[in-house]
Amino acid sequence: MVDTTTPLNDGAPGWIRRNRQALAPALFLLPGVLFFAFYVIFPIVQSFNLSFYRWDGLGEPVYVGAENYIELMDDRAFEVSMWNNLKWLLMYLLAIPAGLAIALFLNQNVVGIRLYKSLFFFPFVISQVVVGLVFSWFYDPTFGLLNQILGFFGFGTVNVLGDPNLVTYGIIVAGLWPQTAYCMILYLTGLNAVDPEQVEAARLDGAKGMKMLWYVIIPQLRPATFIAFVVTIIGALRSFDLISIMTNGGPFGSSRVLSFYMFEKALSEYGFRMGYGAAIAVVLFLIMLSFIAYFLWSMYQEEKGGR
Amino acid sequence: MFPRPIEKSSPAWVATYQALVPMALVLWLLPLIAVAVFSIKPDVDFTTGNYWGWPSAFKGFENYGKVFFASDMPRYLLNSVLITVPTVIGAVALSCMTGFALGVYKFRGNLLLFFMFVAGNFVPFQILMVPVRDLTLDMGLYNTKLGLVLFHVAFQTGFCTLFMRNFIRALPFELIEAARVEGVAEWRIFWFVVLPLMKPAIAALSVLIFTFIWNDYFWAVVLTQGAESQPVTAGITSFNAQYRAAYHLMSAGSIVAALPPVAMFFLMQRHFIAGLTLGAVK
Amino acid sequence: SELSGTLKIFSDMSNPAPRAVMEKLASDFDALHPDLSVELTVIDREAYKTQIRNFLTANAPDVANWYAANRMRPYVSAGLFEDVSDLWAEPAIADNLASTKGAMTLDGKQWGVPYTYYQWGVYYREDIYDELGLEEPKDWESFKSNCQKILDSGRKCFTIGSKFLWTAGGWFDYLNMRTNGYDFHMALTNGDVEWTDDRVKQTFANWRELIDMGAFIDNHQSYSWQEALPFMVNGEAAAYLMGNFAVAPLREAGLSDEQLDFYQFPVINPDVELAEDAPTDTFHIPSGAQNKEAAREFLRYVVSADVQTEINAGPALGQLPVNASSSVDADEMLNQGFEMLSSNSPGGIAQFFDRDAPAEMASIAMEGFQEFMVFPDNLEDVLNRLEKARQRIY
Amino acid sequence: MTGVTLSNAVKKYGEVQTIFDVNLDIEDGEFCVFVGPSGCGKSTLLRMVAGLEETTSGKIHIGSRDVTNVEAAERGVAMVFQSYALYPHMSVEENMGFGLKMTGHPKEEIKEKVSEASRILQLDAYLKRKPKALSGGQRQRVAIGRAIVRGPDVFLFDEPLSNLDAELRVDMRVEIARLHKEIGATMIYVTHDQVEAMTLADKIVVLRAGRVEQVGKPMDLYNNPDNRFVAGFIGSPSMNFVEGKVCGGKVAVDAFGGREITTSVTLPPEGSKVIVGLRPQQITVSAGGPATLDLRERLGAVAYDHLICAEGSKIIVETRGEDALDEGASISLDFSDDDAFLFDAKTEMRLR
Amino acid sequence: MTGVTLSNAVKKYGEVQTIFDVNLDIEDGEFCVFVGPSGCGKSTLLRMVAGLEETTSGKIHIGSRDVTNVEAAERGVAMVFQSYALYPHMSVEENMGFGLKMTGHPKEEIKEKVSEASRILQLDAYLKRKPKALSGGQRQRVAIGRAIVRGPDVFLFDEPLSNLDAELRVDMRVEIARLHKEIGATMIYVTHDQVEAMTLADKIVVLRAGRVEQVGKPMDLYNNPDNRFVAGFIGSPSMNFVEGKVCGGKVAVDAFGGREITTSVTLPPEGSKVIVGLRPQQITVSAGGPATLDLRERLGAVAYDHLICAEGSKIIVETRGEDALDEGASISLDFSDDDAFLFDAKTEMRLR
Ligand SMILES: Nc1ncnc2c1ncn2[C@@H]1O[C@H](COP(=O)(O)OP(=O)(O)OP(=O)(O)O)[C@@H](O)[C@H]1O
Ligand SMILES: Nc1ncnc2c1ncn2[C@@H]1O[C@H](COP(=O)(O)OP(=O)(O)OP(=O)(O)O)[C@@H](O)[C@H]1O
Ligand SMILES: [Mg+2]
Ligand SMILES: [Mg+2]
Repeated sequence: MVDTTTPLNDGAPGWIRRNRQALAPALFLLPGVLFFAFYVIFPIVQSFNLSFYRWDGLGEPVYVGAENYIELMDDRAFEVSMWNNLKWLLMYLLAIPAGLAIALFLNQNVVGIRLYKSLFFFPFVISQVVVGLVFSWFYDPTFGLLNQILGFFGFGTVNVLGDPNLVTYGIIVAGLWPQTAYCMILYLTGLNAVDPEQVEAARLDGAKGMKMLWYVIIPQLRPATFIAFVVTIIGALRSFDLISIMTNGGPFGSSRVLSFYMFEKALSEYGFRMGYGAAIAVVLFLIMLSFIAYFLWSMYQEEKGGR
Repeated sequence: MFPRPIEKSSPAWVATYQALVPMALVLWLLPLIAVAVFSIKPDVDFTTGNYWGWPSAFKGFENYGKVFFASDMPRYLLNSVLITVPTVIGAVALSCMTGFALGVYKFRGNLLLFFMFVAGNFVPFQILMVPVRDLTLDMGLYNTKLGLVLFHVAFQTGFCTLFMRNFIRALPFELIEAARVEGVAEWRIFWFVVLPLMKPAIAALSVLIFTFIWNDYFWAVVLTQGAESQPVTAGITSFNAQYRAAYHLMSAGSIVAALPPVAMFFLMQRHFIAGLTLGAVK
Repeated sequence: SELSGTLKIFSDMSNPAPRAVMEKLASDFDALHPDLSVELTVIDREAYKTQIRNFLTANAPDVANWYAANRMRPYVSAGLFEDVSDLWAEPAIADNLASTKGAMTLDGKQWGVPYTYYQWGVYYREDIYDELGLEEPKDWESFKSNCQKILDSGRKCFTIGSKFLWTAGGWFDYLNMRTNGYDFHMALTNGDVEWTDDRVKQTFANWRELIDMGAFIDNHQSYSWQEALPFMVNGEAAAYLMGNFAVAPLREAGLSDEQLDFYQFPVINPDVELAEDAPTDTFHIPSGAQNKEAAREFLRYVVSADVQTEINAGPALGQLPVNASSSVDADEMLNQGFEMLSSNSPGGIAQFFDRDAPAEMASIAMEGFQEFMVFPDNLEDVLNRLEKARQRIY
Repeated sequence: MTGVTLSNAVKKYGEVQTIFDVNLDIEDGEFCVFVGPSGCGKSTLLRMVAGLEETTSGKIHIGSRDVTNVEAAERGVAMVFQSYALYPHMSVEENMGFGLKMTGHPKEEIKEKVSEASRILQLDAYLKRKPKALSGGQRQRVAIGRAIVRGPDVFLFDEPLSNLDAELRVDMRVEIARLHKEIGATMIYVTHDQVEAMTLADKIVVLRAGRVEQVGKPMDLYNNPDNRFVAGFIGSPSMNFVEGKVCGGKVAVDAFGGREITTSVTLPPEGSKVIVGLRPQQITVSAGGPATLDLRERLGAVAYDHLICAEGSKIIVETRGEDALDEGASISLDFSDDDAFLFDAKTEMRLR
Repeated sequence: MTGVTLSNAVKKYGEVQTIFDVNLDIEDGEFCVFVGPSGCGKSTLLRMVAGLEETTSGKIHIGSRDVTNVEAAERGVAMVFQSYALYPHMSVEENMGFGLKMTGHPKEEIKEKVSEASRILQLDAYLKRKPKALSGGQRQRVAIGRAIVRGPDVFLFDEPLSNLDAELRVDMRVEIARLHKEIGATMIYVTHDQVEAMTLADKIVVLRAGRVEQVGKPMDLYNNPDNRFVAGFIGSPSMNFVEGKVCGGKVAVDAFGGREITTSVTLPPEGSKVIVGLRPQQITVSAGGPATLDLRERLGAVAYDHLICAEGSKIIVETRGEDALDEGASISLDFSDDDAFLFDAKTEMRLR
């Protein structure tokens, strides 16, 4: 559509006139693309580059080849972070069924249900900093509600955030709270779009309850599930705030994930190994890339059919 | 339509449901309610170990007073507003344009550009941390609200473009063709035809971006420092560092920090859901 | 000439009491110089540690807080701190601050001035000791036997909050300096000794005795040092190995002077001389400062005898003045501390683990300490890790 | 016996009543069509039979079973929806077999029944496709197949053809008629298209605003409508209505230049207004006269002449063959008195 | 002169060619209808005239102006879309005036033109409403109004009535015909409904698979189709086709029991196959014979008899009046030889 036949008379205004359709998108895109390229694309390239240097952020960077990556290979903290990221990825997905469950629960028409839906969405609106704070109180080994409840039932106390085996799960649960709310709202909007005639048809077909859900509703919620999946994966890989607030990576580094570890390495009090941090970021990016590729691929499949 | 509409069930079940929903809500929001209660407790409740019980006295005014008048909280809040509002405006404006261009025009590389935005948006933003920090430093925008705003605008443009472009795609293309046949210039089509139709998407995005930016902590820590430019998320952590173990004050501070996005969400709730339906869960 | 313009100060004195001191300092200085306006930015102490790098390179204030010794090396090497040897040449400073000059010296030059330092030691609940009939311990055995009695009474011996790691560094420092001495501490932090060295292991073995007794409160890895205070306030723990800055919040939380007392960390290995941790907090002039003249004047002001007396007084910082002509507040703790540092620390005075060791080593090591405190059985693994890091870092 | 009987069926949405006391007997094997203008309650009534809407009061029987409070799935009915309501994520085969699968039939049996239905509907070539890859007509057939497979006692159709284009609609109409012949089950069919109603029905139920206006065989309704509404609704193009006045035992029609209609029906009192209905096919036109030929729509074999009468009323006349009357020509029209339908002007009831 | 001329117009989407060398002359003031089955390229062709699709090769003239590479905005055409494409956020008035406003016309003038258009279309009462608050027919009228207001040389309609229900469609059809009479502008109208094509067109263009099959006046196409496709497409119900064989200068038709058709057209060689076309109206049936009456669809005045001939071919016959033939009865059919259309079996071209 862009390349039209060459015009005969080459007057400038005429040219603009004739190519308005081609120029218009360029002009509309220009500011956005420039901004994005400058602040996102270019830095990604830079990060890749930086991961081959040793640099403390103050002096001159020194090229060290793949040294950073080699060091990553037997960095125990890195390994722990990777495993934790994996835990995040898997556990965080629980937000999807949980969100669906709540959405189904709330998908009714009773007085005030709109308000309820909004209130259920609340955790998502609140800063993770606050969420982290709240949950660290909840987990507090001495006065935390969790232990009070456990105590009430006669169990001993658990120090969720102090136990290297539990800490990651503890933080993930805190993260699941807002994420579930997010998935819930996605599913609520998805449920709005469910074709009522199909539900009725299925009802006539004798599908009920779980069968209806599984065979008819969930397939129709595919778009919502897809978005929920994407945002959840991204959320899981980006997890930073909660860890920073709740444990600061501890105890002794057992709740670190890659994103936190790279922050620690690159910018925190005892860090400033920019190149090493960049190398961690690159690894994280490569992991994410597989999801991005999947996402783009499925989008491409859809687009092929479109206009 | 699913599950079966409750009004078709027996009245007893309807009543049960109506009772169940608020109960579930209380359970769901328990952590928040706890914070709210914390924030009006007197400090003696914490020294005497009355963490989860009924407040022994109402000290809401004192606690919130302290947050507002004896700390940098108001300043942080103002910073947050000054960071969030321009970001929302900037990101939404940019993405309306990019979304329009990508959604309406056919040209070579359209999908490629679009995918660039999408991919960039899903990038773990930590990978940007070091270079962006350096960029910001080099431009002399370190520790300025502007530096934060510029970056947020750029980064959020990815997500917003995805959202806007899909939304515009879902609009009937005939509207644009009709306008073209009527002799309307492209930018006028954008302004008079497409923009008004994007209102729900703009509203939804604004709320979403507002919450994202308001709650951003990572970049606040990376790109700013100190009360003169840090937003409230960073503010609350330093506030908390100051009042560590003063749970009532921390709670009050948290509530204050959480309030604006909550208010924003409530104000725009109707549009938010509508826009989300169209944009994200097409 | 009269000072003019603005003086930008970045400070990490974010706890309530120090914050008040800093604010007063700024406003007093401001009042002193009518044409000069002082702008103070107080940043959260933990956050400050990461942010200093950014503002030193980008957005330098005229005066900034930091710490002495190795902790300032990266900025000195990068040329981010102004050489203030000229100030140290002035008699007012040269004479009165001689004792801290070493801590401020790197590569033969001075890079800032101290404004306070404080002793570390064991702060304890005198009333509990009295109740159990305990004495301040002088040696390792009585230290442990006291502890046992405390434990028997249903309390913990020590509170600690190791979430931010450095508190564990304090314990290590003391155990290590009492086991192996000050020179060993310096060698270790300078990377000259292997972490798998038997002497290091001995330190940990001593530490382990306490851990195995259950001397420390549970779940300390979840608390910051402030969050660990209530255990002592509530009498659930009897003592706290901490810097003197802990006194203010303890008092504020309701402990009276009768309830609170201090003793020097006892002897473990009689063959080594006593040495103490006494971290020095400092002011520096970033090399990118705009108003260096005013900054220098501020530094002079801060270390002047009267100001030192005032800001280190009990109700203010409650710490030790660096100026020899200042007077130490009549406070019981301060006096004891001053006494200890000036007369009972023949081995030497260390800054602190994380100030003497390079940052990266400090972070890995302190993380290891924390792990050891929770899982003493992991010691082998921890030490191997530290050794590997040592080989890489130095 | 699997007829359907509605007795005093009433439907209210909250305060709003949309179905008023409907009594209806549909025989076993009968093809019953509900017609009526949009919003008259056709779908609602059908959905009440299906069990998708609650019946506010009254009773519904299928066969001899009272199903008023029985769940949709258990009524033994199958329904074909206007939008087809095919499950987009299932293949044609799975779509058709879904009902049986849900009720726990063995795979073998499902396969058999599906292939039987697909044979009847000529869907064999498409069994593996998803609905998206089918044309409108094929989708419609799958929807019907889904109903057939379950072997229900009663088939319900809600405007099943309205999403198809004109040509396909004709084909599918014939197909449904054949299907009914072949299966012989009771069918209830909702449409607002009177051609469908006429061609398919054994029995037509004309609804208006939630009330039954008339029930009968198609040609009975055509030839013998009870009231103006039914007369106007059945027949295409629709009946022309003009005003008349009782005048000396006859009906005088102004629109036709005062022409008087002789009739044997019981007329209202002298001077009362009546409505005269005339089907477009039953009027003949000739050149010269008080009416004007406004527009002629030629469809090949027939043409529709839009006339404007002297006093302004509009009349449509169906003409055959190639008349040479030009648009704008003056015209007179004629009809046989026996063909005129007379209705009371107030009640709109047929005068008999 | 504002007719539209297409010369060798070609459209390719990438490799796929959808319009093949179309040559077409539409006179000033003519009402030209593009018909053809779905996907044949009607919309594409129309959009090429509108400038919404690029013309891959060939030329398009509007009046004497070559507009092939002129933007849609500058072609002086107005288009009415199937979906109406009304701006949902503007009132009826604003919708209609939008084009003028954007091209900088003074307010006064816009107002005048809008009120003129709204008068013609009887939209005065709705000027302040948003499209959402209008019925389908009203929306359609607004869409037309929007086109009228700009006073374009050429009106383009893309299936403007297909979203309306049958009844409204008839009304709007008449309205568009009136409008054309009143305005007199050139109009190009796309539909796949042959009734619309027949009733509205001055000139019908029958398209198949991107090629023009025949161009002509409606009744010319009906009476004199060039090929089997056109014959089958024009006329409702469609023409019946059966196979015949040339046999001694006549055409023998098996389906009709070997009946021979005498014809004056040039027949292909003896023994060749031909296709015989017969319109449903031109066949008569009587009891007894080789065919069976499979199904009778009664529409009131007419009925469609679906017959199955001896050798299996299906024939539809339109009957009038109330014949007493039952479904399933044996039947014989008859027609006049002159009414039979003959086509070559291979090329499907009309034999003349
Ligand atoms: N859920 C509802 N609540 C209130 N009124 C309703 C509801 N559903 C339908 N109605 C009303 O009931 C009446 C009958 O609706 P119904 O759908 O049965 O009409 P219909 O004859 O099928 O029309 P159509 O030909 O347009 O499908 C309408 O006036 C409609 O407004
Ligand atoms: N963007 C496109 N890319 C490729 N092929 C296309 C595109 N648009 C249309 N076509 C093809 O061009 C042909 C003609 O399409 P067009 O829309 O003109 O048909 P139509 O006659 O208007 O059909 P309908 O009656 O269904 O509207 C179709 O086969 C269609 O698949
Ligand atoms: Mg209906
Ligand atoms: Mg089309």
